[in-house]
Amino acid sequence: MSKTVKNIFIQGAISPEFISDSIGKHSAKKEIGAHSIFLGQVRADMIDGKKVESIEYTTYEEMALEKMTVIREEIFAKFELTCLHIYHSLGIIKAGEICLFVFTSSSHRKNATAACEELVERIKAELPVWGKEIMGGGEHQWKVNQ
Amino acid sequence: MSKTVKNIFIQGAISPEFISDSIGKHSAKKEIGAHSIFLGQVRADMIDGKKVESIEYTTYEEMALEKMTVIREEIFAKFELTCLHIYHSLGIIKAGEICLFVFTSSSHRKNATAACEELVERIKAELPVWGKEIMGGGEHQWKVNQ
Amino acid sequence: MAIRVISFGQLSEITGKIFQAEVQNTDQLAALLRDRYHIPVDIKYMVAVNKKVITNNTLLKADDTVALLPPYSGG
Amino acid sequence: MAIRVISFGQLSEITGKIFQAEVQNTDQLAALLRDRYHIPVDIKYMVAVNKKVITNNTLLKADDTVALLPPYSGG
Repeated sequence: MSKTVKNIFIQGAISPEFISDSIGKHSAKKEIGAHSIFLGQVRADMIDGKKVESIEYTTYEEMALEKMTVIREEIFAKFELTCLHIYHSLGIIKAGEICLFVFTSSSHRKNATAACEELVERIKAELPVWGKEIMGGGEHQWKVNQ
Repeated sequence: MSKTVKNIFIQGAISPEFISDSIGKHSAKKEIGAHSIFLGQVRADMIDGKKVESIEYTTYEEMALEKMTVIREEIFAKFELTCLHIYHSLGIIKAGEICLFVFTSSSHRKNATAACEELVERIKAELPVWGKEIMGGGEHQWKVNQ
Repeated sequence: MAIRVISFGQLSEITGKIFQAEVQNTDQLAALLRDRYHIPVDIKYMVAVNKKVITNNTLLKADDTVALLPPYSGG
Repeated sequence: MAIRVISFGQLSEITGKIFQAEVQNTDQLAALLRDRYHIPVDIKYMVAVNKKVITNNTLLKADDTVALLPPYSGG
């Protein structure tokens, strides 16, 4: 069984221009009626009086991409989608920058919206990715997903 | 009681660049952790063997903006949001172009996602906007929301 | 008394965008639309008086604006 | 038999990114992490053998790759 393993990782933050390019590429797909997009942005949380200035993301890339291939197939099987794109940042992402971009498209909105939501949940729960929250003074703590 | 009535209508299609500009403006709001975006794209449906080439949107603008102000307030009261933006096209929008842009931001994803979904439903159900589907030969039919 | 009526969507193709109607209340307006404009019975619409949708017969004043609203299809 | 172990997130700060462990199975590896690396008991982690998360004690072969995975926090 040969699966195409697509890379989802991007070194550094995801720029708004990258997102608009991705949106623009769908104008030729005229069966699409609805796009649903989720963006994760790094939050400047306060932790014990210190502000998070950035998050450094690392991954077990081989395992993450295999897992993502499975998730992608299951989502395509469950929802009627025209397409589906996922990008996750690696490296240091500053507060206010975008670190996750999940993009689903369908002829009708319910499929696009539900698929996008489920993808976000699964990415957070199932992908071997770790965020290290780096504070102003250089201290850090390991992010915990809610 | 004085309410700020914001305009949501844009003449013509919503460009990907408009969307990325809107996203980029949120990088200074460092309490945001999640953005949810819904985009409506004009579909080239086949109707009795004829292809929809564009939709012409019209509105009862005064009433729509009043209604939108109420919806906006109710959504802000119901969900913890940092901000909320809505744009709807008027005039002729070609198949493949974007006609609706709903954008919610929150510190955590559940609020952003749920608010965005509810906004889309309410916009489609409650805003006095009409779409005229224009076919290849110049014929038209009035769009019906599902 | 001439009331200003604005018509939207499919209805505007039948009545024109704006017209004056000599009516005292919204029931009389509905009758006028049926009898003079021959609006087919399968065309559903709501009536708004000064931007508020009404469900019962409503008395109209000279400066009221009445709107005829077919089912919404935005988004 | 030296098994290659890759360590991620918080655990990589304790064990280093990659190390060799003289173990026959994953239970022996867990004991090694506790005894030699003194990994605190409140640090939870999963073990993957060749990218598959295992839940029971698993025999290891020389060319296996074992990964130590603290709770995920992507997105």
